[in-house]
Amino acid sequence: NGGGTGGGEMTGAGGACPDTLRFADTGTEGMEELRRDFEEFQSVMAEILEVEFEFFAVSDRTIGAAAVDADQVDILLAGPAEYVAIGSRVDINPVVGIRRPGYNSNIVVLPDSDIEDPDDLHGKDIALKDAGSTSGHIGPLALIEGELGIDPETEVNARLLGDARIEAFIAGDVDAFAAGTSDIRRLDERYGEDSYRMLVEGPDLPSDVIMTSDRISEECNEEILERVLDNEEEVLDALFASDVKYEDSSLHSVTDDEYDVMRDAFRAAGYSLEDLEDEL
Amino acid sequence: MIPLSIHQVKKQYPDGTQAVKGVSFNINPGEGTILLGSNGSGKTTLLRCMNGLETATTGSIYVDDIDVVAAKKRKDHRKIKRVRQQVGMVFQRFELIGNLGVLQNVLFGSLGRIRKPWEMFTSTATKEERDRAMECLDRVGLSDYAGQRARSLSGGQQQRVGIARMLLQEPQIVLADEPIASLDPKSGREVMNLLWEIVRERNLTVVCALHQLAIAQEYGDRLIGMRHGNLVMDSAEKSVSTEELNHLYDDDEEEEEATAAVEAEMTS
Amino acid sequence: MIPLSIHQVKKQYPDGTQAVKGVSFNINPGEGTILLGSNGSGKTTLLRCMNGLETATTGSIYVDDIDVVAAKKRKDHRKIKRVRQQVGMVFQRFELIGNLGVLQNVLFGSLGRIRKPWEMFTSTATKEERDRAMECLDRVGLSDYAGQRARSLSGGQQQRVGIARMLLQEPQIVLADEPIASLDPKSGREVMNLLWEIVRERNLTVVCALHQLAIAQEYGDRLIGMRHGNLVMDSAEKSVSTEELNHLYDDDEEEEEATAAVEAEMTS
Amino acid sequence: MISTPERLKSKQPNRFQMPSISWLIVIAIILGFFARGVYSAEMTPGRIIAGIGNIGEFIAEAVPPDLTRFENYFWAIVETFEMALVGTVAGVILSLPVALLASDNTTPNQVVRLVTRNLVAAVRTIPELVWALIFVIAIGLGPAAGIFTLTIDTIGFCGRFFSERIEEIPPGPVDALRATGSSQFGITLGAIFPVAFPSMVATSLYALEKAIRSAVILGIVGAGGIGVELETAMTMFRYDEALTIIILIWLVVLGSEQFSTIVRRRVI
Amino acid sequence: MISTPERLKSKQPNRFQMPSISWLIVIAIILGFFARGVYSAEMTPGRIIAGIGNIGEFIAEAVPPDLTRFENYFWAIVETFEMALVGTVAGVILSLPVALLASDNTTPNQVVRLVTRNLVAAVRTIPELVWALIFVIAIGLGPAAGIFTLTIDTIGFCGRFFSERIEEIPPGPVDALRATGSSQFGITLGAIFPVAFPSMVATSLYALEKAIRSAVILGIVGAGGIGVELETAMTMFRYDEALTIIILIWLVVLGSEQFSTIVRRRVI
Ligand SMILES: Nc1ncnc2c1ncn2[C@@H]1O[C@H](COP(=O)(O)OP(=O)(O)OP(=O)(O)O)[C@@H](O)[C@H]1O
Ligand SMILES: Nc1ncnc2c1ncn2[C@@H]1O[C@H](COP(=O)(O)OP(=O)(O)OP(=O)(O)O)[C@@H](O)[C@H]1O
Ligand SMILES: [Mg+2]
Ligand SMILES: [Mg+2]
Repeated sequence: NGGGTGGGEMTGAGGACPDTLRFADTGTEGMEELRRDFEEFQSVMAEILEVEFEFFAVSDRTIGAAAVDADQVDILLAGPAEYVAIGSRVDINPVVGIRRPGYNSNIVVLPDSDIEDPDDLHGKDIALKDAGSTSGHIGPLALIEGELGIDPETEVNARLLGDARIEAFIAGDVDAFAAGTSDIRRLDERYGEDSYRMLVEGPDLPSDVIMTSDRISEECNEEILERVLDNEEEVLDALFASDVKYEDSSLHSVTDDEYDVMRDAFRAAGYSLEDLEDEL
Repeated sequence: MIPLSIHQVKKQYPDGTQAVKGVSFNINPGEGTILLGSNGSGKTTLLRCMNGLETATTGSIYVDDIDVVAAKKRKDHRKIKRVRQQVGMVFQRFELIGNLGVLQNVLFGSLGRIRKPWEMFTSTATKEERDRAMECLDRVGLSDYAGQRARSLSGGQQQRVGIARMLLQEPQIVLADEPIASLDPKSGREVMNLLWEIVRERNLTVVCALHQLAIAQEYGDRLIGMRHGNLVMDSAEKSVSTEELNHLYDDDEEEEEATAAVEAEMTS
Repeated sequence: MIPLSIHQVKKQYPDGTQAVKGVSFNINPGEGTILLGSNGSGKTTLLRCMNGLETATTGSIYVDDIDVVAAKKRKDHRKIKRVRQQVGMVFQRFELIGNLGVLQNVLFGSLGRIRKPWEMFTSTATKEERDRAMECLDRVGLSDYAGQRARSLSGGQQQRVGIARMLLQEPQIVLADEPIASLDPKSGREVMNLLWEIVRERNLTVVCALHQLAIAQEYGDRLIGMRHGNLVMDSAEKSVSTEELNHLYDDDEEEEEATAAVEAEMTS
Repeated sequence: MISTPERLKSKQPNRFQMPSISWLIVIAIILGFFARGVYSAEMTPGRIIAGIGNIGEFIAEAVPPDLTRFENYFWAIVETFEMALVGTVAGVILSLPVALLASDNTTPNQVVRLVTRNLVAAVRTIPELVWALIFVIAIGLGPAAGIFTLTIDTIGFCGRFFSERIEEIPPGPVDALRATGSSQFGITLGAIFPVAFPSMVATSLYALEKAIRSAVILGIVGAGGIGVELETAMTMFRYDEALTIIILIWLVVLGSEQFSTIVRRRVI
Repeated sequence: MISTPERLKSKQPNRFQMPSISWLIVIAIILGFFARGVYSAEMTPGRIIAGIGNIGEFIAEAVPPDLTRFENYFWAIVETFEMALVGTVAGVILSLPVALLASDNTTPNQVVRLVTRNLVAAVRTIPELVWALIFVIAIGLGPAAGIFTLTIDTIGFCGRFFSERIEEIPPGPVDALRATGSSQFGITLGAIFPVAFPSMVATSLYALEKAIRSAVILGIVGAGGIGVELETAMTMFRYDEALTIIILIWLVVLGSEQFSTIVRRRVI
């Protein structure tokens, strides 16, 4: 393997794909579950696609994009914000969407907070996750600007707190917390459902996506989509084994326009991806 | 005014070297004692045992009424400190703090005496202490070098800074390990005069390891000779002729063993 | 077989100390020369200038046909190395690598000679080199200590390891800085005998700084005296009496200035 | 003085000493790990050569640096520097006593030493993130939590390196002060710190640099700073902005190195 | 020998030396930053005391450690150790020549020194993430990229610390080997490395420890390892699992410290 063709002879998936597919999971939402548990996913994919399925669990989207760019990786699993971000610099094609029911961003406050109405958020501290996270950064900022009509850059104090966000919220160090689905789940598990009050519930976010590098042929993409959908149950079980967040998910064929809302969100959050595309 | 009494001291280094093999003697106040012996005969080791820098393996060393060996073994730091405050030492290899100033190095001599820790530094020592240190430096002829860094002095000059440091300590007992080895003949005599002057003046006890036989004979009130870790000569027991002195350095194994045996009998 | 010629050498240290103030002399092969002078008179500095460990501020020092001072200033490492290979040095403070073995320290003497770098270590040196090193150790009486760590030797023993190291180098010129200061009288004489023996045997040039006047007079083919960085006495120019020798250490400023002036005239 | 090789040969240390069984086992295990590590990397020269071409493109993207947000970055780095300075200074001060307790030659006893060492190791092992969380929980978001985290970090680092340096201090000067009957405090201030000082300065300034570089932690505790900016630039693929930030940090790092060099020059 | 205070007083160094204007300015600026940093922290004792109670809860969650996934963790740490070992060993080996080029007393010339130092500083400044990126671009995802990143990391760290230690080596032994006409290589192997060795061992083992602790980078490039496990446990608030991992890492750290101590004992 290494830099070069994209994987050797075309013997995979009934002759449509290279005999080796190099797959990376970019840690769709930080690192959600133990990487080791992706082994099942790896073997399922290898089996249904009839390829050598080389697998890397990568915990950083920058690295994932660079690896595709440098022809070190053929196929990638990422979240919606990452798909858009990576797509802005590298030529990739979306293949399979993984819809996660209830995957959205919310804004919550402490139960006894005097913030009663979204308008009260003016001038308040809001805890976010880390830069580029779908449900913990881009999603909420879009929510604040789009739904609430508040300028996230000037009218609220958005703080990227990374791993300290939940502790900081519970300790009352911030006024509100932009919590993704999994953050809500964590709040429930750790502090109980009474520990927060839902202020704004955001719309569902686009699907996670399995995408391929531009070097993978159209036929191969089609073959992958077909075979994965045919074995939906198996693939979903394997994904669920890797991460509970894939509970109750479903698979579907995905197109690029599904992510236009994400692009708007980036723009709303103050990151114009066109700049990047222009530069490239 | 403090007597020094050494009884059956042995010292074995961790690597097994028997550096001192059972040495006993008493030294009375005011008695300028000179320790002779060939290289490696155990002089430095014996001196270091006397103020507890090394722990003698067996035996006892009484300074005043404290047994240094026992105190070391019991880790009785208070007692050891008390002994050391009364015992000044000049080191064979000077052991200055090279990157500090000369006056600062001399001032360290009073470390055992001062009670207020900040008084240890050149810039914060009391006026009296600084003046005293300057006087000590002057006594060894180095007052011109007070502000220089110790490392930049010549070998002999460093040796003399070490002596000044000991002088500032104003000890009751002086252990000097080849204090004049690196000194020129005139300075060497001046330092010996100085040492013996304070011995007489304050009735101190001095043990001085030396290799210069002429100086030893001229100054020594008492000469003690070591060979291979044994005490083989003591002018307090039997006066020593120049010939015998020269004999001390002959490397004659059998004879030495014999002498050691006799000596062991004598002191036991 | 190599002559040594020093012309108007001055050395000022970065801190402004004028350690050598313009010294000139020539030494012929086979001439055992002894350098005298009080502490701080510049002996060590002058010796260190001769093999380029210090760069003389002005003047020239010819070893064979290479000017060390010029080579140092031009950073001509090849020439300096060539000089150093022919010049062996014994240091006042021994300068052993304390945590290495004694034999290893001696073996370092051949560093300038060996061409294959791995031959520098005790365990990988050639058999001949090891045997030679053992012989050198034996010549200074330390063959029993070959396997010990240098740090654990007594002062005088370390001094002798330094001498053995120089012996292994088999130099054409020997610079010895107080090589017998820490040695007992018998070893001191043995070392002096050894040095003079190789001087005669191989017709070497030796410059040896010393403080022992008796030894200086006994061994020195030529005596050179320094005071305050000036050459004030040279037995090649005018024979030296014992009285004059003792006079060398008198600290009489005016007189010294006068002598220096005369001296300057003489050598210029 | 003619060598008798047979006699010497028996004294010559062996070329190789067979390491003990336990050492052999340890070495074998480590080699095993190493081999498996190399194997896992699947490094082939071809792979490496093929890859190098790819890098150019990446670099082209970062150059020239984007200076539009320079002012923001500049103030962010000033802010970071301030917090890092406070955290590091506090950490260095706390590390001094910790290092003294943890060092072989200054600890009051071996139990204290062991406990301190293991605690320092534990402090290092607990990830920064955990410390940050602890401080956020305890005192809330903000610079204070960040500063405390950096302080703890510094203790883990400096505590170990100070201690290791202290253990390397040559025993001579320490003995010299000990011999004056000084308290441990006096010895520490007089002979331990001055000797270890250059190294401690370097270590401390490295700790400061480390704090600035790892200032992401300040972002996590809501104190802002340059770390967040860099991370954001990287995740958003703004390599040219990232380069600007890296250059800024590099300047700070160089400044701290320069400062280190100047301070050390004055004291080494 | 009666002191004349007036004469001495003029030679006594001043208590304080006024630092130069530029130093005063530098100090003032640094103090300013420090003050602003302290001010920004808004630390009040009340805040700190109030917070301490909160921590108990957090700790209670982590204790007792959850051992259910112990086996996974154990293999993850073995894997991490292997990769860290390879990366660190390579880094240490490369750091040796780098450090020699970067050190005042071993560099061939000042330009080389400056360039090397600044390069090493740059290597450190460029974040791990960027290095990982570069290696992923060049050779693809997987352990190799992680190992290279760790190697680079080690060079940034060891390059600096080795160099700083080399600059602290006392010049004596180095001069002694230089005087034999040895090549720079011989001097390095004979007098630089043996003296710096204990410190280098400690630094290298710290680098290994650092590599294991910061092994998150291995996760970033898809090589797995313990770093990912720890981060996952933390993000998932599984503090009891995190504690298990931390304890495992701690054991490795202690092991490496123990190893360091043993090796150093044998050579210091
Ligand atoms: N590195 C240095 N920096 C500054 N001054 C120095 C340095 N080395 C020596 N000196 C000074 O230069 C003068 C000559 O020193 P040198 O070591 O040459 O004397 P010496 O004749 O060898 O004395 P000794 O007999 O005591 O060894 C002394 O005054 C000394 O203080
Ligand atoms: N730290 C040590 N470890 C092991 N052996 C040592 C140590 N110090 C000294 N020795 C050995 O002990 C013996 C006596 O050494 P000591 O230093 O007491 O001799 P000395 O009489 O002072 O000699 P010198 O006149 O050369 O200074 C020597 O054989 C020496 O090698
Ligand atoms: Mg001795
Ligand atoms: Mg000298």
